[in-house]
Amino acid sequence: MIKHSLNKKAIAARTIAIIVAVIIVIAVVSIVGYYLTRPPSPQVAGTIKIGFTISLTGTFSVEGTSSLNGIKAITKWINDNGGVIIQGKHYNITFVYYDDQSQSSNIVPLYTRLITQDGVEFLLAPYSSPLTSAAAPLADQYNIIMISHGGAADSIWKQGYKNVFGVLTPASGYLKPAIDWLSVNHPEDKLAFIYAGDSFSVTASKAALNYALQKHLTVVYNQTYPTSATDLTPLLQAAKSAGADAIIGGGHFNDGQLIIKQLDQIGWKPKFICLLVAVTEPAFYSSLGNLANLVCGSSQWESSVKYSPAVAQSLGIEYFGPSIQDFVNYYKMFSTNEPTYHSAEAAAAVLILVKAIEVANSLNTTAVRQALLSLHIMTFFGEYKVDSTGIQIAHSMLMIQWQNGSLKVVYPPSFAETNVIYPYGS
Amino acid sequence: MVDTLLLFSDIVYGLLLGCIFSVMALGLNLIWGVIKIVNIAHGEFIMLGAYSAYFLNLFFNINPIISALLNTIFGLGLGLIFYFALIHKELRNKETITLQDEMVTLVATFGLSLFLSTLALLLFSGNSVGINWSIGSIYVGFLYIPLGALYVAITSLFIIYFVHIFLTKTYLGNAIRAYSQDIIATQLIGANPTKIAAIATSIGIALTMLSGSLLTVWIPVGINPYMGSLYAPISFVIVVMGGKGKMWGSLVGGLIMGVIIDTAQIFIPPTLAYAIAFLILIPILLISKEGILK
Amino acid sequence: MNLLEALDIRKRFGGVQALDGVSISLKENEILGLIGPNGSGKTTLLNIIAGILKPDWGVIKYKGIRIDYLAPQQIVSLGLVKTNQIPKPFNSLTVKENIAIAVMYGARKIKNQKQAFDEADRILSYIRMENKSDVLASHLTVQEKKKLELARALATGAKLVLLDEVFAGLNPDELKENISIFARVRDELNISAIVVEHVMRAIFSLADKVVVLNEGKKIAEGEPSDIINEPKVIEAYLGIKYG
Amino acid sequence: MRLTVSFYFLIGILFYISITPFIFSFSQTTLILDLLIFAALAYSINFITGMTGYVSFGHVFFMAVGSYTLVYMSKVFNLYPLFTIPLVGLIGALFAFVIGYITLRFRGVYFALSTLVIALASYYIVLVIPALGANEGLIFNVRFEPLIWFYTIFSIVALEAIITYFINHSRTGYAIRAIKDDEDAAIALGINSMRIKLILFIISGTFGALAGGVFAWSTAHVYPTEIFDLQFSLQMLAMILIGGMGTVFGPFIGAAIVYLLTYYLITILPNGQLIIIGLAVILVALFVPMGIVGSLRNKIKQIKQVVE
Repeated sequence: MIKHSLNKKAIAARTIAIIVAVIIVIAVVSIVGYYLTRPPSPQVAGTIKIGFTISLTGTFSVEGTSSLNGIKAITKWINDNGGVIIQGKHYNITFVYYDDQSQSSNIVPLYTRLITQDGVEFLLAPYSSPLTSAAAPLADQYNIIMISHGGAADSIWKQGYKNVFGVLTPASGYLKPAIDWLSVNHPEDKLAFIYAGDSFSVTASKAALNYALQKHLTVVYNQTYPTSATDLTPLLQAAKSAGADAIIGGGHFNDGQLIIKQLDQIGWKPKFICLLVAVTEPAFYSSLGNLANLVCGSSQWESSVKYSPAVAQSLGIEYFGPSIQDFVNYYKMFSTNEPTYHSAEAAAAVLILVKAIEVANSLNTTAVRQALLSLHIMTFFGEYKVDSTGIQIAHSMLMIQWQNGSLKVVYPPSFAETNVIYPYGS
Repeated sequence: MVDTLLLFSDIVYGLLLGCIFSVMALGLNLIWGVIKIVNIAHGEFIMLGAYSAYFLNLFFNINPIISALLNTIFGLGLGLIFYFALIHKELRNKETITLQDEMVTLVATFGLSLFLSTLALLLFSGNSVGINWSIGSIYVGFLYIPLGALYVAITSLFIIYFVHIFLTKTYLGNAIRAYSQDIIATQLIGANPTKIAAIATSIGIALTMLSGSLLTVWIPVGINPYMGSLYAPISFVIVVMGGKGKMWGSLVGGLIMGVIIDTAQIFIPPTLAYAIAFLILIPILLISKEGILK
Repeated sequence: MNLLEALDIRKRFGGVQALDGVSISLKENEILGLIGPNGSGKTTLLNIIAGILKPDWGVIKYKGIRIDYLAPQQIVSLGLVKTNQIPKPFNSLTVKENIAIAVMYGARKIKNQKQAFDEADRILSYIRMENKSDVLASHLTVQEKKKLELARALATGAKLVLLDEVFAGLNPDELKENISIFARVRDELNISAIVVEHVMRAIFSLADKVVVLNEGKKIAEGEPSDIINEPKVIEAYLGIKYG
Repeated sequence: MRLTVSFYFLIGILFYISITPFIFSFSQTTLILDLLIFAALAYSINFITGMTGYVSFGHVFFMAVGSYTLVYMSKVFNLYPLFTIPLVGLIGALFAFVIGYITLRFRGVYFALSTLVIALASYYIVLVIPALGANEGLIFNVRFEPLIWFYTIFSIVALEAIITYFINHSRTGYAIRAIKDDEDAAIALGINSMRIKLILFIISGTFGALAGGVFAWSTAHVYPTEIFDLQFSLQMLAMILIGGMGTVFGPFIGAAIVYLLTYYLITILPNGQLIIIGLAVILVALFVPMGIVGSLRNKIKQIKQVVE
């Protein structure tokens, strides 16, 4: 009896020992495996390290993911085509990024980490104006060049930062094509401006409002809503009862959808709708379906736009980087979707940085800054030229419209594929 | 003239919205009024209800009103877990709840709110989603009323009435009301206080999740992990306004809140409308902690 | 001059007239017993005198000063303190610290901590609780908590103590001990008291004068031995417990 | 007042922190800077919530007040940010006085809810004030001076810790503990609880504003959705709960735990720290209500009793 129980105890002890041993072995193997299979340390000579945060979760996750894929695509293209040439040597581009969860409170800690611990040599700004505003001061504090690709608010370039450069048209120019089109084709339409309260949307909409007044259009309603708004019916009701024919404004992806859905709920079909940001996303059409048809938006870029070496030559400037088709092909390696303008502007930021490094022929911040200030070139994204504050002045904005499930460039006429269909709901 | 029409239509929308606010506050009120515990994670249960409605719609194409009923079942289960995991320890064998007990549960439910909203963020990502339930509108005189919102408002009123009948006409309802007055009295009428507290809590959570489902009709793309931080404070203000433990107070408070939020936006920027809706709590508390509705 | 004078005190809670024009007065070094059936307004009257509730009507003077509009902590500073029916010790502090706080605040406001703790020690020995000095108040028995409640009231240096059922729920031995402690303290410290009590033995062995309340009205006042034979009292107070 | 061992221990730790910029690398120093900002916030909420048990869900409000004051004064009057610090404290104190005067009348959950709605509402109000940059916030271009930031926030934390020590060991400290245990009983013993609470709330608001000011200074901007983020409030609360409410070392330990968790998880599992913190808060509230420092202190007391 005693022996039996001893035996039992011994078996139990042995079992435990085996289990413990297995756990230890698994742990050791996985740790060793982790270190062995880890990508080689990015500190290999002959690379240039670019750091940024991007929104892969949270409010800006749709735009952020498109941007990230754009960066991945262009980086691969650059490295496949000889990399960056400095003093005759070829350098590859590598990048370090973190998910900022669309929260501005994450920006400072993550960028500080990129700069002080990951040792990045150049920075890309995060997606969206508020996050870019939070990141921008660090560029000057640590004296590192930062290229903005998704922060369009004009205020970013009014702080006197030396090291922050934009590749995209600033917010104040976003809705200009829409106003231009209306003033030519439907000057009798009464306008309602309804837009999100973040700095980008406010700047874009206010600039458009002033421009509309300059063009002698009638504005009957003007109101902002909080970015977290979940019910816009009171504003839409008010705009409707003010007699508006056209709605201009919006903000980002979520509230753009909200406006269209709630317009339907209150049974109002304005004649013309032009919104910021949201409209260009394929998800805008897929989630709204027929309601999205004939909604206009503004875009920094579409793959159907024709920027090419020939066009560049006609303007007397240099063309740099892949053709639009090349970029789209590379983009498809990283995503099943078509590239959006967020993809293109993020990619353009890397491309412009590379060009500036090559022109400066150095990684030195001052030299690259000088190059960025003096460059005037065309890429697949369009023209690049900044003024002395670093704000973009040469790139042009497009107006686009959903027409039977496909996104068409409809304005300005020189780049348009087709004409605007008017009114909405027809 | 246009302005009166606008005001009138916003009042109508406000009342429709207010019906959902009422159900939303009802769950909080039941827990607060009966077991004297304020559930800081209230907003997160609304969020869970909304996500549950979203997924039920996505996978089984169930509309928000039907999913509200299913949510009630989930809510009863979650409510029991909630009670026994977080609340029971503080209430067990106690005849009265001291301020210290109240603070412990306040902090514990606050931890839960942080936990649930972050878990939702990691599981569902932070991107807002919504339910596409377009069943059109009806045109009444001069104003379109979305049918979805109308059905939801009617459902809400029916639920509030049902809860009222439950609390006043059934044995269990009477036991719950007895518990809210005096825990010892519950024992005198032969009921087990723990059972009563657990049932009341789980009904409260069920109502909360149900309201999350109904809310999705109003927020076509507003379902996200953070939504609780907007709707919880609104619910707190409603319960304080109507008086805790007064179920019909939630109805009146909810309707007032809906009308304030929607009509104030005619006169002031929407952001200030929300500021007013929140700050109204302070004068109410200065007047009376039992609410301003007699 | 009367130490305390409360004139025509009225208080209404919702639909209930808790106090309906009650007047009482108290001389220095006098003990007033306040009795009456449940809900007769005894505790309400104590709370109003201590400033915890505000009267709807009436004037209260302590040492000739009007106190009916003062906050409770100001009334304590003048030397009038009330004990709680259910003892409310500071549970996370020790017995000695509980008493020291009363010394440091209360009516005496002794700023020096060492002096305050010495005084607390003295009071502890007074109530014969020296051995419990460093025990957390939450670990005390009900009887000890009641003693602590009394000790804390005395430690404030008050000249008038309002005792709300400090003798209720004790067994005969404990009762005897508490009564003797209080009697001794009263003589040595020269303090006055209003004693609200169900336990008649306590009232009759301590009180110089008894006031009987019923339904918010004063129905009798006088020497304890006279009161017990008053027909009105017996009528209102059939549920009386003797001993 | 007799100084105890813990006081010399505190001074020792503070001295060590004060020389870290000379011991550690630059990037490590920036981490300690961030940690000190967390600690300053934890000490700040400790004065009211930790000491009196009045749970404030809206403490982020004071942080925002400080940030806006510092940036606004530096930008509009072109002052060197350090010189605006006294004003930042003053404005914080002023707001704390007004808000405390109203809300400290409410007990328990009512106080917690009123602080919450004030923080939420002020966010919505700031969004429509153009002078404060409305939705855009304020950006200002300041020099990069990590050492000055470090020593400013260090002085704030040191001051907070020392004030906490002296309050806890003073006569008022006993009154505060009495209020936390049973406010009515405290009042009945002649403690002017409203005055004590208000003073603590003002101290709390002042330091909250100072911490917010340095935060804005070191990040060179104040942006409304960031600075009014309720997550800050909740993390401050979590720090003192985990560390130990009302204690001298608790806020620092809590801040270090929350900060390190945040720091290590932000790149691996973003926001994962909040799940852990949420769970920790639940467990601490239910099972270790005194937090780490409080429980340790009790253990030491018990051990002492056994040994003696």
